[in-house]
Amino acid sequence: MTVETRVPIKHEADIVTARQQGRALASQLGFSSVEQTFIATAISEVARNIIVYARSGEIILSTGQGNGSKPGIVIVARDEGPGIPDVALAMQNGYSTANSLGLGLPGAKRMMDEFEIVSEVGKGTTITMKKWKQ
Amino acid sequence: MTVETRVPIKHEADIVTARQQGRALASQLGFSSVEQTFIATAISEVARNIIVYARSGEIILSTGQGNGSKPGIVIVARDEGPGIPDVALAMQNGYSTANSLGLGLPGAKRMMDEFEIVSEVGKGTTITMKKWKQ
Amino acid sequence: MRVPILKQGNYLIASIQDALTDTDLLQLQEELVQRVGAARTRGVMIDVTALDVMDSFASRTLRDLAHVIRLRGAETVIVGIQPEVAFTMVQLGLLLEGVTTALDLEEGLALLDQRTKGDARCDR
Amino acid sequence: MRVPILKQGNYLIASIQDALTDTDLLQLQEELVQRVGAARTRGVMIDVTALDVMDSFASRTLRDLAHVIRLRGAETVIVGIQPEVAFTMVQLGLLLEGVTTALDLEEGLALLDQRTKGDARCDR
Ligand SMILES: Nc1ncnc2c1ncn2[C@@H]1O[C@H](COP(=O)(O)OP(=O)(O)O)[C@@H](O)[C@H]1O
Ligand SMILES: Nc1ncnc2c1ncn2[C@@H]1O[C@H](COP(=O)(O)OP(=O)(O)O)[C@@H](O)[C@H]1O
Repeated sequence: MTVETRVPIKHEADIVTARQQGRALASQLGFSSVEQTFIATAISEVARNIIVYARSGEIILSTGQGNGSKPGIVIVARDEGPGIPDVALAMQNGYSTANSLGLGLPGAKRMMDEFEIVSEVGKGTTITMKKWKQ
Repeated sequence: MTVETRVPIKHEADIVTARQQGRALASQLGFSSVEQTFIATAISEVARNIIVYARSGEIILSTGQGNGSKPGIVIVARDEGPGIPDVALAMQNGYSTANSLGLGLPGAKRMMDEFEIVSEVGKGTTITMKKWKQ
Repeated sequence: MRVPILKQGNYLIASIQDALTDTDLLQLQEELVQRVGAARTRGVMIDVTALDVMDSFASRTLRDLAHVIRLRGAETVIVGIQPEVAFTMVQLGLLLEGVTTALDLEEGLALLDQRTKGDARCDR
Repeated sequence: MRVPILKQGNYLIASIQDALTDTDLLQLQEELVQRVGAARTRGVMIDVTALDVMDSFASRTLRDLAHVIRLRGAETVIVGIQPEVAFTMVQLGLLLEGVTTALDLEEGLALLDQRTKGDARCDR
């Protein structure tokens, strides 16, 4: 089974769509309701960041396999926005350039099993998050 | 008197066994009840790390003598897990690769009189902790 | 306005029906703050049973909303945070500090009754 | 389930009898959070008198548990932390931030009575 859903993130309402699609896929894959909520919340955080910092981008949802061929969900959030100059700093609890809580990125990481940011200033940001079934 | 107890650490319940054995030995050696609790708690932290990061290993409890031939307890926690790439970083309060509190290693160190980590990536980790009677 | 707000006695009750966008949430905040003044309200209840996600933006907005309403002289109770949502919020460190919570509308009303009976005010 | 949970009036009382594994603690957390909803509980008391060690995992789990239960609208009181254990926790920096504690069951009940009677429902 290869499922891939692309959710364009251009308007605020797309944040809701992306997390709902993510929850639906997580539910299909058999994640528990707490795990579905973790996944939907992580998507919500990175989708909002696309709107706030990059204005537009996309979220790509797919299935994948972890170590020991555990099935799982793979979420890619991509934008061609300003990029993040210091990723380690951005990952710190409470760090925000927008006077918001600064809990989005570290929180999203905590919700998932794998979390990777590739970002280049002036080029954009790609966040890849994965969660495997236990 | 030479006492040496080996507690294999394979399952979660072994964390409890190890700290109970440690407390029993500390009590035998005449440590105060606060000191016994320090020792049991330090053992609990390093034993859990074996389960979480290395999956299995062992804890070896024995008696020893410090400077001025003070009697005391010697605890060795060994595993052949992934090792710790940056021991100084791992010893920092709040540093965790598992999204937990990151207080285990620095806390265990604070509970004991001597604390040493030898770790090699890919080979494993050995932590030696000692506490002398005052 | 996507969230219906009912007036019941001295209270305003906002029942979120569906997932909200950030703008919806900010509108709810604004409308409630205005109506607290206009309607001589002593208590506000927000039912979030229908929210299946409370991310950092939603938590912050609800927390700020409760604080603003307190400064306007009324109490806020948030009711119906679902168990999974509560777990997630705690993992994220979103604790709704200084905000009163209750299981559901019934408990929330009981709580508001107690807290608006004069001596029952929290300062922070 | 290794920890018996009693219902007494509006409260749930969990009495830890023995050393708990990490899984036991997580199960306790889950069970309490569920039962708070099902039993319309306004207060939860957890008796940890039998715990001779509270390491970073146990402290964190109890703290999170109390926060989740608060978001679900009930108060939690942790009672019976032994002196040596309290001393060790402080040395480790495990402060149970935002969690209410009491000496023993009796004090805990008195505290829950106060805190669920409306006039003292704010944690911070
Ligand atoms: N997609 C993105 N593009 C550019 N910068 C971003 C992006 N996502 C996050 N950031 C930066 O990382 C910081 C931390 O993000 P986050 O932890 O989500 O907190 P918050 O959004 O509340 O500021 C942001 O303040 C912003 O500077
Ligand atoms: N036995 C071990 N094997 C490999 N890594 C370890 C081991 N013990 C500790 N670590 C590393 O050190 C970090 C800090 O450990 P600790 O202070 O106990 O905090 P925590 O376990 O809460 O993360 C861990 O996150 C882990 O990366």
